[in-house]
Parts: sequence; C-alpha cells; structure tokens
Amino acid sequence: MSLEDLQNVKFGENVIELKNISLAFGGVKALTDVSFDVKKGEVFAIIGPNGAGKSSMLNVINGFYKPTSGLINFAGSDRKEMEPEFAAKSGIARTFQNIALFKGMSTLDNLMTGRLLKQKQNFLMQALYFGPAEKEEEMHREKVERVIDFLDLQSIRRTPVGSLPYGLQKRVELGRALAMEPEILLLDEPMAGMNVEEKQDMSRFVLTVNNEFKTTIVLIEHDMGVVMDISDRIVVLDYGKKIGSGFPQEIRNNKAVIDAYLGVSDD
Amino acid sequence: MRIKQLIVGMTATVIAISSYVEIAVADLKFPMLVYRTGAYAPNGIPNADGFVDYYKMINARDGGIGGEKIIHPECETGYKTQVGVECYEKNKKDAMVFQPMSTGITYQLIPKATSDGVTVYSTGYGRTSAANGKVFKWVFNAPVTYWDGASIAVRHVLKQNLGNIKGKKIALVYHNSAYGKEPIRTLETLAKKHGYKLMLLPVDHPGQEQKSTWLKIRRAKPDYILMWGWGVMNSVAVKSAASIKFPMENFIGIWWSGSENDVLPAGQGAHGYKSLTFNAPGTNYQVHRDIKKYVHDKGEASGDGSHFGEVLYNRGLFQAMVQVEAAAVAQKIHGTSKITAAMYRDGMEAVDLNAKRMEELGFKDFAPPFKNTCENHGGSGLAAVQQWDAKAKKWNMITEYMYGDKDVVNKLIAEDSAQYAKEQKIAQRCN
Amino acid sequence: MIYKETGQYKSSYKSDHAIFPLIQDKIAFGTLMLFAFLVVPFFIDSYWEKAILVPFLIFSLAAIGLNILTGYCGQVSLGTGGFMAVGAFSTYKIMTSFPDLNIMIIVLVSGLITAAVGIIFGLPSLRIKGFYLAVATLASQFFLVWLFNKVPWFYNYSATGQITVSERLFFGVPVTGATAPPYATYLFCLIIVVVLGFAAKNMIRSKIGRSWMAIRDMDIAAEIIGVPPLKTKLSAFAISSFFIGVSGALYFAVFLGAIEVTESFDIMTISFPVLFMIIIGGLGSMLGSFLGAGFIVTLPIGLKFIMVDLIGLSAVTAKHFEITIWGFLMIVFLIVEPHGLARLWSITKEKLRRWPFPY
Amino acid sequence: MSVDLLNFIETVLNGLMSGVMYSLVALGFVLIFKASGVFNFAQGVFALFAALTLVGYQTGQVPFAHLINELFGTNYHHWYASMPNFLAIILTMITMIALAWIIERLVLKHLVNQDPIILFMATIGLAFVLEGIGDLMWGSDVKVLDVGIPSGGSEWLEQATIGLASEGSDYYGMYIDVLNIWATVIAVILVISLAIFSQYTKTGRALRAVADDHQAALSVGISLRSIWVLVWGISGFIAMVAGIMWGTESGVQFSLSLIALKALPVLILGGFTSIPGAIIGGLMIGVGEKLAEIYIGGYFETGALENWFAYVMALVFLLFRPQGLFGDKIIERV
Repeated sequence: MSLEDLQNVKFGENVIELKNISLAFGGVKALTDVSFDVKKGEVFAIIGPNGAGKSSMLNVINGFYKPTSGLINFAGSDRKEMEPEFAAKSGIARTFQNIALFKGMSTLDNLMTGRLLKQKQNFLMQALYFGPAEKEEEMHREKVERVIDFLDLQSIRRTPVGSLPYGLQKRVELGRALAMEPEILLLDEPMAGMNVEEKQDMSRFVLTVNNEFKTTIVLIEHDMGVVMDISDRIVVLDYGKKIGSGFPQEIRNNKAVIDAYLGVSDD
Repeated sequence: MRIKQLIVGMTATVIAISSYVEIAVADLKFPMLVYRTGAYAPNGIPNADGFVDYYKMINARDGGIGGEKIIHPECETGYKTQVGVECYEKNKKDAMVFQPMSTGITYQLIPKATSDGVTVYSTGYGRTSAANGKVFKWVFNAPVTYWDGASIAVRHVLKQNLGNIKGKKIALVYHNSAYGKEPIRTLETLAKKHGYKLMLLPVDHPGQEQKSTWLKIRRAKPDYILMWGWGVMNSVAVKSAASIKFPMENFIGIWWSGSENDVLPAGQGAHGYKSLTFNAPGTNYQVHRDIKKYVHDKGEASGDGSHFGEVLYNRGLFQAMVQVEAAAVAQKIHGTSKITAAMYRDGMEAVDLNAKRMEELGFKDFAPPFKNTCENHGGSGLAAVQQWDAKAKKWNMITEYMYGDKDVVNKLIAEDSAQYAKEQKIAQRCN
Repeated sequence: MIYKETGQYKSSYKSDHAIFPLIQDKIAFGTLMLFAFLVVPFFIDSYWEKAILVPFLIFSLAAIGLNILTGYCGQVSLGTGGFMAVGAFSTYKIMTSFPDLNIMIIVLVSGLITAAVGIIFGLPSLRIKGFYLAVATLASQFFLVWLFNKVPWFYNYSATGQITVSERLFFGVPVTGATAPPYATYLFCLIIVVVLGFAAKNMIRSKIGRSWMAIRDMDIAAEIIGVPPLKTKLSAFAISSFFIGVSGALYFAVFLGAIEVTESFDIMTISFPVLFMIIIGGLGSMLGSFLGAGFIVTLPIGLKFIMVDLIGLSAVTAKHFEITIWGFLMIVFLIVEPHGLARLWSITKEKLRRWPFPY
Repeated sequence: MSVDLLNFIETVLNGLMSGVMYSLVALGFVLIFKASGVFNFAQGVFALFAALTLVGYQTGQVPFAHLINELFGTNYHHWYASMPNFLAIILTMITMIALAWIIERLVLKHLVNQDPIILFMATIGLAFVLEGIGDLMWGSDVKVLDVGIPSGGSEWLEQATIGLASEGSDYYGMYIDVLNIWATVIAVILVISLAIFSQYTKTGRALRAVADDHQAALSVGISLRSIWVLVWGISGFIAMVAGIMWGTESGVQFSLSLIALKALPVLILGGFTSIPGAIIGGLMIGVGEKLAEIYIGGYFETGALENWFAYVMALVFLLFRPQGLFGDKIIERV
C-alpha cells in the first residue's frame, strides 16, 4: 500500500488552503507567495530556520496579520484575510511562541477564558448570578475541569499563572487552547526551552489531542526529532519562501532543506 | 396602666436631662471654620487672626461675655465643602454660631443648621436671599449682601457719570463659582434699568492664568470693571489690569477683592484700584488699642501678628464683634448668662449696633450702624468705596457709606427666597 | 490554627465557586453584615453619619466602579469626578422634574445615565492606552464640570449654579434633605452598596469579568481567543460609570445635600482620592475597594483627631502635618505593599492559617 | 492690515507666550519620565517648593518658624533682612538638588521596577509631602516674589504695531507681557544649554544612554541612581525657573502647584518621552486654548473653556497619533 493511499485513509479533505500568501511589513518581506494546505485530522508541521516567517504564517492563519496578497480558503470560501474573532469563532485556537497567558489570573480562570465564546448569558444575568447564569458557569467549569485532568494541572488550579515555571505555563496555554474545543489547533513552538521529559509529555498531549478529539494540528517546532516523530506532513520555509514540503521521510532527504539548515550554498 | 406611667416617667426624666444638659453649657462656644491652608489661605489667614484676637481680647478684658468665657475651637477646612461638613458636625454641639467663610460651605450648612437649630452668620457673603428672615430663620448675612454690593458699585459709577451711564460698557470679572455668579442677576436687572452694557468674564479656579480674559477686556475696552474675586485671582487680575494700562480708578472690586494681599503684588501698578468695604481699614480704633494691650503685648497674637489692621483682619474683628454682641443681647433678653443656641439666635435677631453701641464696643466709626429684625437678616445694606494708595501702601475711604438699589435688590431677594421656601416647604414667619 | 481550611471539602463546583468558599469567611462576613444592619443604626449619630460612615459607603461604591475599570479592565481613569457629577446632576434634574418619583429609582436611573456618558468617553480607550488614556480621561473630567457649571438648564437657572436637594422619603422615612435621620441615610446607602457590591462581585467571577481581566492582562491574546476589545472595554466603562454615577447621586442627594460643581467634583477632591483608594486598597480586589475607601476617608479625620484633640496642635499646623504624613504614608504603603491592603489581608490570613507555627 | 488680523496675531503671540510657560513645566516631566520612567506629578509642587524656598532665602525667613514658635512659645520670624537674588537662586538650586538626592534615597530606590501607575501614585504622595513641608517651613500665606524680572505690557511693541492698523481704525497696538518675553528667552537658553549638555558631555551621553535603555546603560557601567539624582536635580532646577516665572506673575502660594494640571495636556500632545514634543506641544496648547477662548468662547456668552479645551484638543490629537506628537511608536507583537 503506497503512502498516498495511507494518507487518504487517514485524512479527509482540506480544512485550510493557503494560496500564494505574501506578507510584507513596509519593505520587509516576511512571506513571499507561500502555498500549502492542511488536511482534516492531520498533524502538520511548519519548520525552518529562525526568521523564516513561521510565526507570521500562523498569524496569517488566525487573522492577526493581514496578508498583502494571496488567498486563504477556509470553511469553504476564499478570503483575502481572516479576522481574529471570526477565526476563534470558527474553531481555530492557538498558542504563542513567547507565552501569551493572562498573568494576573489563576490557571482555572485562564482556562475559563477559553470558554468565553461559548458563554451566552448577558451581564445582567451574571450580575444577579442565579438560574441560567449559574448553570452555565458550572457547565463550562465542568468542561474546563476535564482539560485540567487531561493535562494534570489540578495542583495549580488556583495559582496565578504569572508565578508558574515556564514548562507549566506552556501547558496551561495549551489547556486554554483546548478549552476552546478547537477544530484546528495552531501550536507555535510548544516545546521551546523544555527539557526532554517535558518535551515527551508535550508530544504525548499533542498526539492524544490529535487522536482522541480528531483535532487538526498545525505546529511550529525546531526540534527535528520531535517533528519527524509526531508530524504527518511538513512544510519547510526559509527567508519567507517555501523550500520544500511532504512527508517526514521525504523532507529528511530533501537537499534544499538540508542546505537551508546546514547553511550550505548552492554552488 | 403601669407601663404607661413608666413611659411617661421615663420621657419626663429624659426631657429633664436633655434640657439640663442644654442649660449646663460651661462656656460660650464659637466654633471657627478657617482655612489657613490651600488655595485661599492668603485671605483666610488674616481674617481668622482677626477673629481669634478679638475673642482673646474679650476673654482677657471682660473675662468673657457676661462672665462666660469664649471658647473658639478652630477647624481647618482648606475651603473644602466636605471638610466643612465634617467640621460642622464635629463642633455643632452647644455651638452658638457658625461663620463658614465660604459661600460653598454656607449653602451646605443652611439646611443642616436650620434643622439642627444652630445659627449661621455669613457676614456679607453666602446666600444673598438669606437676608429674608421670613424664610431663613437661622441664617444671617448682615450688614450687607452681594446684591447690595453690586448695586452700590453701580451707584458709585452712576455718581461719577452724573447719573447717566446709558450705553456705557461694564465688565464683570468673576470667580467662576457660586460666589462669583451671585451679582450677575442684579447687574443684569440694573443694566435694563440704567441702560449700560454688561460683559461677563468668568475666571476659573484658582485663576492665576487670566491672559485671555484681559486680552478680551483690552479689545472690548469696557468703561468700568467690577470684580468678584477671591484668592490669587484678585492679585493676578489687579496686576493684569495694571499691565494693560486699564485706568485703575474705573476698576472696582467687591469687599472680598479689596485686601492688601490683592494689591501689593501689583506694586505701583495697583495705585488707584478701588474696592467696596463695610468696615474701615487701619489700626486707629479703640478695639485695636485694646487688642494691642490685652493680646499682642502679651505675645499671644494669633499667627505672627503681621496682619494687624489689614482689611480682612479688621473684617474679622467686625464679624467677631457682631457674634459676641449677639450673645450679649441674648443674655439680656433671656436674663441668663448661660444661653443656648436657640437663645443665641434670638440675640442675633435682636442685634442693634447703633453708633452709640459701636462706640461702647470700641468700634467708633469703624462700620456703619445696622440692626437685625425678624424680617431683615441682611442688615443695613450700607457699603463704602475705598481706594488703594500704592505709595503709602494703605487703603483710603473715598466715599460715605451708601445704600444700594434697595427696590431692585429686595425684589430679587423676595423672588429667590420665595422659590427656596417653595422647594423646601418652609412656612414664612414674622407675620 | 485559627484560620484552618483543611477538612473543608467542596462536593460541587457551585460551592467551590462561591464568593466565600471558606466557612470562616462566611461567618465573618455574616457577623459584619448583622452588625452593620442591626447594630450600627441604633448607635449612629450625625457626626459618624456625615463624617465617616456615609462618605465611606459612597466612596466605596465609587472605588468599586473605578476598580472595575482600572483594576479589572486595566484602563486607568482620572475622570471619576466628572462622572460623579453626571450622577449628581441627573439626580437633581430628575428630582425636580418628577417630584413624586421614588428616590431609589432616581438614583438608579442617574446611574444609567452616567453609564451612557461613560460609554461615550470610553470610546478613545480603543486607540489610546496607558498614561495617555489616563490623562485623556481628564478631558472628560474638565469638560463635564465645565458643562454643569456653564449650562443653566442643569441647575434650573438658579442664581448661583448651586443645586440643593429637596426632601425625599424611602419607606416613609426621609433619606435626603436636612431632616433625614442619620440611621436612614446610612441604611439607604448601605443597602445600595451591599446589593451593587454583590452584583459587581458576581460579574467579576463570571464571563464578563474574565473578559475584562483578559483585556487587562494581554489585549492581543484576548482578541485572538475571541474577546472583542471594543465591546469589552466599553462594557467596563459603562458598568464602572454606572457605579460611579450612583455614588455621585448619593454624594449629592444623601451626603452633601447642596453641591457646587466646580468645588465638589474637583479632580483634587474626587478623582485622585478615589484612585488612591483602589491603589492603596488593592487593584483588582473587591475587598480592596472597601479597605481603600475606609482608609482614605478616615485617615485625615484620624490624624486631625490625634493632632488637634489629643496633642493639641493648632488647627493649621495640624493640617500641614496632616498633608505631610498623608503623602508620606502613601509612599510608604506603595513601597511596602504595592498590591495594597487587600494583599496585606491575605498575607495575614496565611499567617493565621499557620498560627501558632511560624515559618 | 485690518484690526481683526492684528488682533488674531496678538492672540497667537500671547498663546505662544503662555505656551512657553506650560512647556517650562512639561519639560521637567519629560526629563524625569525619559530617565527614570516615572510620571512625576510632583513637578508642579516642585515649582511651588522652589519658589517658596527662594523667597524664604531672599527675605531671610526662619524655616519652620510657625512650628517652632508654636511648640516653644518663641517668636522667631526672620534672621536677616534680605539676600542678593543671585545668591538666593544659587542656594535654591543647591536645595533642589539636595531634594532630588533625598527623593532618590527615600523613594525611588525602593520603587525600582514597580508598575508605572504605582510610581505615579508615589509621586502624588510626594507632592503632598512637599506641599506640607513647604507650608511648615515657609508658612502658607502669599509671598511676593521679585528677582528683578520686569513685567507689565511692552510699550515698545505697542508703539511699533500701532501704525500697522489700517487708516481710521482706533487700534492701540499689540499687547504682550514683558515677563513672558523674558520667560521665552530664559526657556530658550535653558533648552539650548540642556541640549549642549546632553550632546557634548560625558554625563550627558550617559543620560541619553539611560533614557534609551536602562539595562543597556547598566551593562556598560553607568550608575542608574546617580543619573536619576542628576535628572531629578535638573528638573528641580527647571521647576525653580518655572516657579520664578509663575511666581512673579501671581505671587507665591499654594495655587502655584496646580500648574502641573496645565502641563498634562502638553505632555500627551507632545509625547511623554520627547523634549521637542514638550516644547512644541506647549506652544500648540497655548495658542490653541487662547484662540478657542477668544474666538469660540464668544459663542457661550461666557467662555472659560480654556481648561477643558486644552485636554480635548490633546485628546482629539491622540486619536490620530496615540503616542503623541513625538512619542515613541507603540508596536504590538505576539
């Protein structure tokens, strides 16, 4: 059975399709005419050296950056750009390279923020805090508690995240993303600065999420080992250009990629 | 049956006790709401010194009023309403009279004091329509009100123009607050009557930046400027007027804009500036000699004693004198030296400071005589114009004490107090 | 081990999410409420009323309002005085135009009007951040005060621009005007403060509160998880202004009774003090709002009492010292505990939990 | 030229003049904010304190006289009749620098890397302390300040401009207060010397380094704290100049401290971190509010809209440039 067949067995249709995305800040070109697609239920990795424009790519996907040209095909229609709120509403959650948690709030509250979009009660009901409002709160609290159990964060439920160690913060951030019950999960270097054990934990979480909840995952990661292990398909960026894509084993022996990483010149 | 007796008995005792407490006031308490700090301290200090020195003098010379020593606890308000309220609540027990020295606080206390049965005496400031004793039982603002003041200023202008100021332009530079707005209505009414043009120029607290105000004045070239100012606003205004070379003798301030503090900073430029007053400046009076003898020479002068004889200091003496006199009158009426707040009010309402009495008190020719009645809490309504002599650094009286436009003022007072009576559901007295 | 929470197990999220999860807190709060409602009214005299308790309650309300905006939503505002003025003048206008409307309704409506104004002046907060916003809010302060001082309609064309409250009954007892008995004004404010206090606490512990805090802590991340910045910030401005408006209404109608806008709502008499309250009390803490208000209201009076009545300094020297000490204490506080009295309190609770075993 | 045009010019000129006065205060704010990231609300009280001290030295007041007399029943007031202005100014400068040192010792040192809002509050506390001490030391009654700066309308300008008006108009020349002209001159000198100082001296470079980036400055071995003392000293000095100017105009008393409120809109307009911003912002506010007061103010029969207009003007401006005229651009990243 060939690889393609395998793929087709495992994955469904495209959930996101990026067509010739270019992004520039003033003169600086962050992305030039990058295209790739993400299939439902896969673990899709974006790799490349520093400053290759990986994070910019994610920012384009969830609408924090507006591409200067190109189209994003998402939810069945081509669009010039995404809106953060729309992205969130349509099930795109993400974590950030340098953690973007709400430092003043407890782990629990941070995860609860993941539920904001799903809470419907208006502030008056919340002010009275009875009946529906209270029910709703508890319902969502339950959902969040599941995430807490899943990522074993029980012990730090009430600690302000600002005071947590780096590894845990990363985990809480993942938790907040999961609390949104996303279709697509964008992870920006979820394992940066972690030791081996932590990396293993994190990889396990990622894979479980992918398998259990069938969540599509787009991740940026530097640790080639991890990437090759957990990702189904990979796209490689360098200086904002796409220099290769395919299955791990293809990437592993793609000359351009090796050059980019080892910095060998083409001559 | 028993219970009934019990209750009756208890109430009786309670009443007895309370009345006893009321009578058993040891001394006569004249609480002072002063401001020796904050934006208006420069005016607050000399005035307060006047009060204190007079009280001390009375205690030292006559051993108090009818044998009762005066106690005068000071409470620093910093000209702040909220603090004023706190001071009032703190001192109102057994207090004879409150002298808020701030229009804001006066407005604040009028309803409170009225329901607590404490006299409020706002000497020539505060709520003008309080002059109507029919409505304001507990409030006095003798000897003269802002509306008198406004009309007196206009009268002075009339005199100078041989009674015709049709088409003249009069500017009012006023502190942009309740105090400053007081004269507007009167001046507008008078404008209709005499046909002058009125120009309103508010100055915001604290009023040390008046450039645009005076640019406007310089362009509009009013013939006369009246000023309702307080604090630093006065001195800056006088200075600015001098530096745009406005003829100072056509610049007339209310009695709160006519103290040394207001003109000294302007130096020679202030020469010829006029202001109204209802008390004479200087130290050439019996009361000053007594204060010198009984207070200052004993080194007990309030503050550093440097304000002795200043306009606001003398005004303080006058205000204190009236309050003390009221107590004395009350003692005469009720035949007891240990008077209550209620008795004191009767005294204040019966105050009759005729020339003879003034002389007895050491205030000969110090201020025009006046007399409170049940209807009239506003006093004589007499004020004079004084002029600043920058070379000699002293104020000179340049006119007799004169009446304002009584029929205009009284009409306005009647209207305003009637409206207040309606709002507050007060039944008119004195009839 | 006075303050022992071990052995208190929560079997439901409801109990875990309660305002006072600990039994000790429940008891303490309960007794406090009983005391406030059933004991104080019988002993309160006009001095305690006018000088301490009523201002304390009113400023607590303002502090809660500002804390919602600054402490929870992270938008520093110096416009409190202006918004309180809106509350006060709305009350006056409604009172005079509808003589037989219930005072409670008047007060609440004034709050709503202020909320509307708050939304308008909140709009710039979308582009302007931090100190720039703080200073910009002064624009609302100065503008509103000017407006109420300038446009005669607001003070019914009275001669001086002073507005005076007229008597209003609440359950047959006057709560405004000079004749209102101390216990009445006190209880009236207390009820409003307690109810609105709980409302605020509930909002803070549910969705809307979390959105505010998200915006405060990291507005970009908040936007990406789907918190709309505009709506959230404006809701904070609106609700905060509502609280401040109500407190302004009480400040005028119940507390002072007669108001001169330029003096009573000056930034030095309202805006800064209220900001002090939430900073000294604790940004982002309900308890802090009350502690701060209590501190700021009682400190000057306390100092005055000590220096004038006990030591016997002259009023003026005492005042000078008061200002100095007052500023000095402020600095010391910020140095010792930047997170305010609320934090100190929780530290003491920690201590009590371990007591008598230090560590 | 028509009289209206001349009046307009006059208004603008006067606006510029008041603008300079505002800039003088704003300058102190900016220096401190740049160097120590503190939004120093006490700047206004600095000016008051400096002016009080200056008068105190000039007239030989006994510091804390009231307090001493009250406690010990003594009767001290002055210990010498007068002191030459120059000497008094020098002494005041020394006092202000000493003050800066004390502030650094007692306050800043303990508040490093706190939230800006906390620091801001601390400076408000500081303002109270200085006000209280100022009152205790020199008393709270108004004092006349005269260091020989002339004031009053400028005859020369009046004569010079009187001819410009078109024939037959009763124009009477332009009005500018000489004091303000002096203020402008002094302000210009002040700014230039500051610029030179920060450009061409070692300390100046250090100062700019700190303003640029604290960590970096530390890493190259610049002592933050000495720089802070320096900066606070300098703005103390600027406060003194401002204090002299305002004090000469209005006498020295509490209200002087409220000029801080006049400087705030200038700051948001010009940007907290920019000295040119403070100056140009000041001028813009000055001109803007004067024009508004005189030309718009007319429409509300009585104006007095200067105060809020300055702020609203700054606010509207911010909507288009949230970081102020010259403020550092605010960039948002994730």
